[in-house]
Amino acid sequence: MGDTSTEMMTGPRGPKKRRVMSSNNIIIYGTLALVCLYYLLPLYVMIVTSLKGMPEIRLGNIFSPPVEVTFEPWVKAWSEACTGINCEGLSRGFSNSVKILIPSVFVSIAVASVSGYALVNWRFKGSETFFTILIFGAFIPYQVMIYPIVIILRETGGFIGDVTGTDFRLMGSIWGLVIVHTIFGMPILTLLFRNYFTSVPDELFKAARVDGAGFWGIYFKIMLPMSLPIFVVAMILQVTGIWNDFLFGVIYTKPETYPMTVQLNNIVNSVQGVKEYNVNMAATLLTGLVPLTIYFVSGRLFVRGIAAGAVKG
Amino acid sequence: MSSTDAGQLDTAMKRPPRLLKNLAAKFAAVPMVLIALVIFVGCTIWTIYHSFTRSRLLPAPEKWVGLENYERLWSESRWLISIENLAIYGFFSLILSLSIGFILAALLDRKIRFENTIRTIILYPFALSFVVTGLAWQWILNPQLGLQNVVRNWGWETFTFDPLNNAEIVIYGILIAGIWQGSGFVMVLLLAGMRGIDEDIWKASRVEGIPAWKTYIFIVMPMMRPVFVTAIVIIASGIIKVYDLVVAQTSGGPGIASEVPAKYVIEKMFFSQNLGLGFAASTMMLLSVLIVLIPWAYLEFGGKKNG
Amino acid sequence: MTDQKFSVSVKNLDLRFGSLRVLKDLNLDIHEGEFLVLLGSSGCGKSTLLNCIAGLLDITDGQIFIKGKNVTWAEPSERGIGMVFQSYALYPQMTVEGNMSFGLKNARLPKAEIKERVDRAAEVLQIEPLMKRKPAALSGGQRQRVAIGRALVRDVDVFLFDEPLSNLDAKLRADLRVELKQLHQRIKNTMIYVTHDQVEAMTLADRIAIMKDGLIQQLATPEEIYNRPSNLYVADFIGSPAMNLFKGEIANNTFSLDGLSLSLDGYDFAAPFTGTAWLGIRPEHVAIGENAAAADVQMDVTAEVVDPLGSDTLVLAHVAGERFWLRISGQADTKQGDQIRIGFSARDVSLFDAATEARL
Amino acid sequence: MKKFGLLTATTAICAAGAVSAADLEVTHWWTSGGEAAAVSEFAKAFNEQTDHNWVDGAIAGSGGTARPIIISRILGGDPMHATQLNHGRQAEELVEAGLMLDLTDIAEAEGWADVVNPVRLLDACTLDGRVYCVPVNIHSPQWLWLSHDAFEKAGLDVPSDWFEFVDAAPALKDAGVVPLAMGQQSWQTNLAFGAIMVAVGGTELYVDVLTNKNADAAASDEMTKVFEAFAAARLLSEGSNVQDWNQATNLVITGKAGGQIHGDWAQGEFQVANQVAGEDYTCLPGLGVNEIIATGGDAFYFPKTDDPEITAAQKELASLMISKEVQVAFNLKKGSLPIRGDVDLSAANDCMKKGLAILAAGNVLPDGVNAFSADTDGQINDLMVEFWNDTSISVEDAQARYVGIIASAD
Repeated sequence: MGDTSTEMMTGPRGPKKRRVMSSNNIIIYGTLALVCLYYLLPLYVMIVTSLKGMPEIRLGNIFSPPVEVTFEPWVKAWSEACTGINCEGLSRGFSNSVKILIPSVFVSIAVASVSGYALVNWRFKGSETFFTILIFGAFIPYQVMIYPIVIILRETGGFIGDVTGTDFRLMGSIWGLVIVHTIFGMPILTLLFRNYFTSVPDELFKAARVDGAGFWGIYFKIMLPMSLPIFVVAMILQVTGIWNDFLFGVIYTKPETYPMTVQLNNIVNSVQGVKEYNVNMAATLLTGLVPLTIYFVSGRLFVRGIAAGAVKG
Repeated sequence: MSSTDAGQLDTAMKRPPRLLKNLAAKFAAVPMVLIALVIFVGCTIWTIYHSFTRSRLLPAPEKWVGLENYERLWSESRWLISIENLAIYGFFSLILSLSIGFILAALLDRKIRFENTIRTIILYPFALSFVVTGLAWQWILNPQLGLQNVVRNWGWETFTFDPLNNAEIVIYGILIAGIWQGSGFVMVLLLAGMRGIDEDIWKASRVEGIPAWKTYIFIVMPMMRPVFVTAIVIIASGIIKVYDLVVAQTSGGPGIASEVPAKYVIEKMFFSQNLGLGFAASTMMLLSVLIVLIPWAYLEFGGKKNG
Repeated sequence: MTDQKFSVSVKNLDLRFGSLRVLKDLNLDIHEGEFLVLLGSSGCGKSTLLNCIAGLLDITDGQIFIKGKNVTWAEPSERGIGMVFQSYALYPQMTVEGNMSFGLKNARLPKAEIKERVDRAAEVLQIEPLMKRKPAALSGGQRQRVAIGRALVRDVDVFLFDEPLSNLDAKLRADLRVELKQLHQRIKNTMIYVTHDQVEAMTLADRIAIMKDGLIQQLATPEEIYNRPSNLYVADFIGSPAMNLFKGEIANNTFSLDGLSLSLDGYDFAAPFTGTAWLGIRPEHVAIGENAAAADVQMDVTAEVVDPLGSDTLVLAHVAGERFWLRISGQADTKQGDQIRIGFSARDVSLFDAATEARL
Repeated sequence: MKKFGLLTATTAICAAGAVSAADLEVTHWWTSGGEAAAVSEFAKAFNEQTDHNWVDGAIAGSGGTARPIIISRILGGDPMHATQLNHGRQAEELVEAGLMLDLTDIAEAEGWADVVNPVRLLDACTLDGRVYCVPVNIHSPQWLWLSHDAFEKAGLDVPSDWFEFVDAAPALKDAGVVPLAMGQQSWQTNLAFGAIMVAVGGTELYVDVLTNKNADAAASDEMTKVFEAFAAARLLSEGSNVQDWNQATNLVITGKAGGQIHGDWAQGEFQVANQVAGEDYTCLPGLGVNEIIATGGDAFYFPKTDDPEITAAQKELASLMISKEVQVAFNLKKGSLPIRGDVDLSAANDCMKKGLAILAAGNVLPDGVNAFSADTDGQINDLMVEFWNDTSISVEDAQARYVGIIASAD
């Protein structure tokens, strides 16, 4: 009896003490620190290298910070590096990339979201089959489709041109490129939107129908405002994908509308004597700036959007 | 005539044919149907057909040669090496992406500090193109300039780490970069899935005294099946298509040690100007995808049709 | 045509999902201003039927009339219905006002009229202070009021309720139930109400349709259903605790089971019957103590479990080897192990053919 | 698009022959230092001497990146107006499909057949008697480039042929110099193989195997010697971890490598680095063993358009490219030989003059590229790069596979 009462007096009382340096925490934060190192290393190397001069690169250690910081490589990558006979650097392609990016992102997301919505809420015979085919399409290497798509674009563009009596062509115009980005964005985006719309309660859709809203009414007034998180996810994925695209940008456009990645490829792949690693790294970072900024700024939304939508099979 | 009759007649006349019902919905699905049928099915058939022809620089549907391209394909050591590399890369990429992604997600799920920062750090490589990834890692793994050189300068003279220049392990060098780029997205997917799991599961496992790692592996993981499916689709589609990364890092070298099927296809089509052979190789790739995908698609979507 | 006097008529309705037949040749006529409850356990097809009436599901065969008009192929919004859902189904990004006026805007009503109707509904439901809020800022009860308001403003003849109170806690559910009843008494529209809760069904309904396996088992007033269940399923389904049932033989107008023998003189047979049958007696129809003296059969049972509910107390005992629930006054001081004198009469029991399970 | 339509209409009204400016889009993959300098000579001449405009469509990354783009654009009915392609069999199909502009009229008017030397280059542009491309330069792959610095470091004289080079290799290694620089791209290994074949196997064998596709010759003992020499050479390149040819060249320029087997276009890189032939580096055609060179080269094709304005401009560009001044300016920068024998190349350096002398003497080989399809070339490339990098493959195996490819070559 005496023991018990002593224990009652001296035993644990009040809030449990938390040890900041518990072995568990050391393991968790230790692991995460190592992981972060692995993920940051290449970025660090790229940044450090892009700020060094060539002699320093040749002698030095790639991990050491620059002894003499120079922004020359950045200037060169942006406005001086040559592609063939044009020596305007990446700047030449930047506005083209933006011009390609905006309609492509917009159209591809619009088509995929409407398709996902139709797949979930307006099923028709065989709709799941079409969806399965789309998913299958995610596995086809893009390059295999280049020629057939060229032919399809040529014929469709020509047909539209004939019908409308104009010079309209899809090949070599930005619209051909928009279509191509829409096609190749379809599988993953439709999967995302379909999964997201599945998680929207069916009753909401029914209520809207009773309220007299039709296909587009429900899409624009009910679904769209509810789906911001998943639109953010889709937007991030598409901005990244389309901005980084080289192949389609170069095949389905013309030199005057070549995106930035074409210049990047030219800078990185054409060696003027010695590989100018610093310029390459600066060019790479400059090209990656847009998607990187988007990730750093809206990364939180991205994760929230995925949590909201992509988790259901 | 009673109003009921009128009503009946009214609707009877308006009876919408099945095909015209929900016209807007059908109209909206046209792009999807077109893309699925014309592009993915149509182009696949086009590709398969041309794999039986002697198409060189241009598609030549009239030059039928039967299985010739396939015989040639399977006799080429480069194709066999490509397949082997894809199998190694695919296996490890899938396993490592999923397990690294899962472990990182579990660590971040432990309500740690700086979660946002760490998550951003792990995710940012996904924003970069493969060309960039390949280039950065090519450089870090370059024996004269990169890691090996640095470690040797520290005094460990015999340290050797040159995966990109050693034909035996070059594919693992590519794997390092591939994982670096892709595991962040997997981590985010899985983290999202983890957060979607009922908190009560955690309460239950705490009450029962199950260690956290066991809860993750035996309880949480099976509950996340749909997320894993999504993640696997995304990883696997990336694996099949791996091309840019190899080109940027090694161009298939040393020798032909790091060749992959997508690269084989592209180079046969555009370098060797042998479209037929390239199409045969891509048909083989499609076939292997189908073999994996069809049973899965059937299980995943086939059963839910009535839902 | 006889359809006209009915507010809603369902004729020979069939619904199949693939090979699965969910609704089977179903017929249902609902009177003007009637409050009809579709009651059944989950999976019986009650919500499905409601969705068919609403036009949210395409039917396989049959016809649906609303106000005498054939609406079988009409869009949901063209049918003159309002609908309230279990999960409220409020549009999350719209304010309460926006939610309530959405349907009217789709119908392109003049602004003034929309405002007038919304205000009126808000007044009726006492949600005026909430009009500018978003659904996320509302409690469950408030949300459901808004959902009802959204149906009200449509100014339609028929309201459809799909388990509207199931997501609410017990107290709110009881409150809102009363409000719904008052609402119906005030506006006198036809209401079709789906629920699995028999208390809701009994208290709200003018008539109840009990469904099972896509068929209506019985369509009658709550009293009728309670007192004269048309078959064994209904008898067992309605009442809590359920009716006590015994399987025995009927011969010479007497039901007998080992040790138990009841003369059926007071029972209102549809037709004379001899053979195996179920006898059912509700716990609350069992006479206790002194009252038992007047009953047709009497016996003593031992209280095995005593469940005091406050207002009354449930006692579990065994009769003829079967579990037997009886309801006694909450004031009675009965303990486990006590002997209780019970009795019941033929006029209080229900009898069902053991083969067809239909009421005798 | 609309602009072009309007232009056409205007032209039609203003009567034929009226000159108006057109933008000509020219695709090529000449993006390295010397190459870019050379191609800008074309652009400069075109912009200055005509009213038209050169729109540069450079795509780095050699033919593999550029070719799908070129073909897609042509197939898609939206072609560029001129494009680089290696002449010979690569473009055959495009010509056969009627997608390329027929240049026969200007070729005849300007007498290309008389000025192009060797005339075989024009033959490669000719199909069924019609001319479809403009050869712009002569490239010969069989050169050995040697760094004076490297041999100085090892205390050796600069070798005068391949065999001396092989003998000097151990000393170079001891001096910390990689004897032989070799880029990883497969065509570079194949090029080296061809060069060794000329040096070790001799002209006859080269022609027999590569031009006549004689599988027996490919299986002969002489060929085994070639393979053995090649197998020995692969040991000399250990430690040259570079991808691109000009990175390899750069190793020679900086004295980090003793030599490189590469085509005469390497010359452009030495020039950009301000190196002087004979002082800083030495070039040995035919690896110094067999002073003979193969004559391949680049050519420009002009995809057909239905716009007469463009067609006229295309022909102007074609005749400009083959004109004397432009040939000189271009080839001096490119480090290649001009395709006409009637130009003054006094400005040429040591190496170029060596090449010109061989050319004038008629010591030329047909180039393998002209005889094989790109497909066969690709197969040989694959074999060579695999053999070069995997020392576990024996000479016998490699030769057997080589014979198989030659036997089924097309």
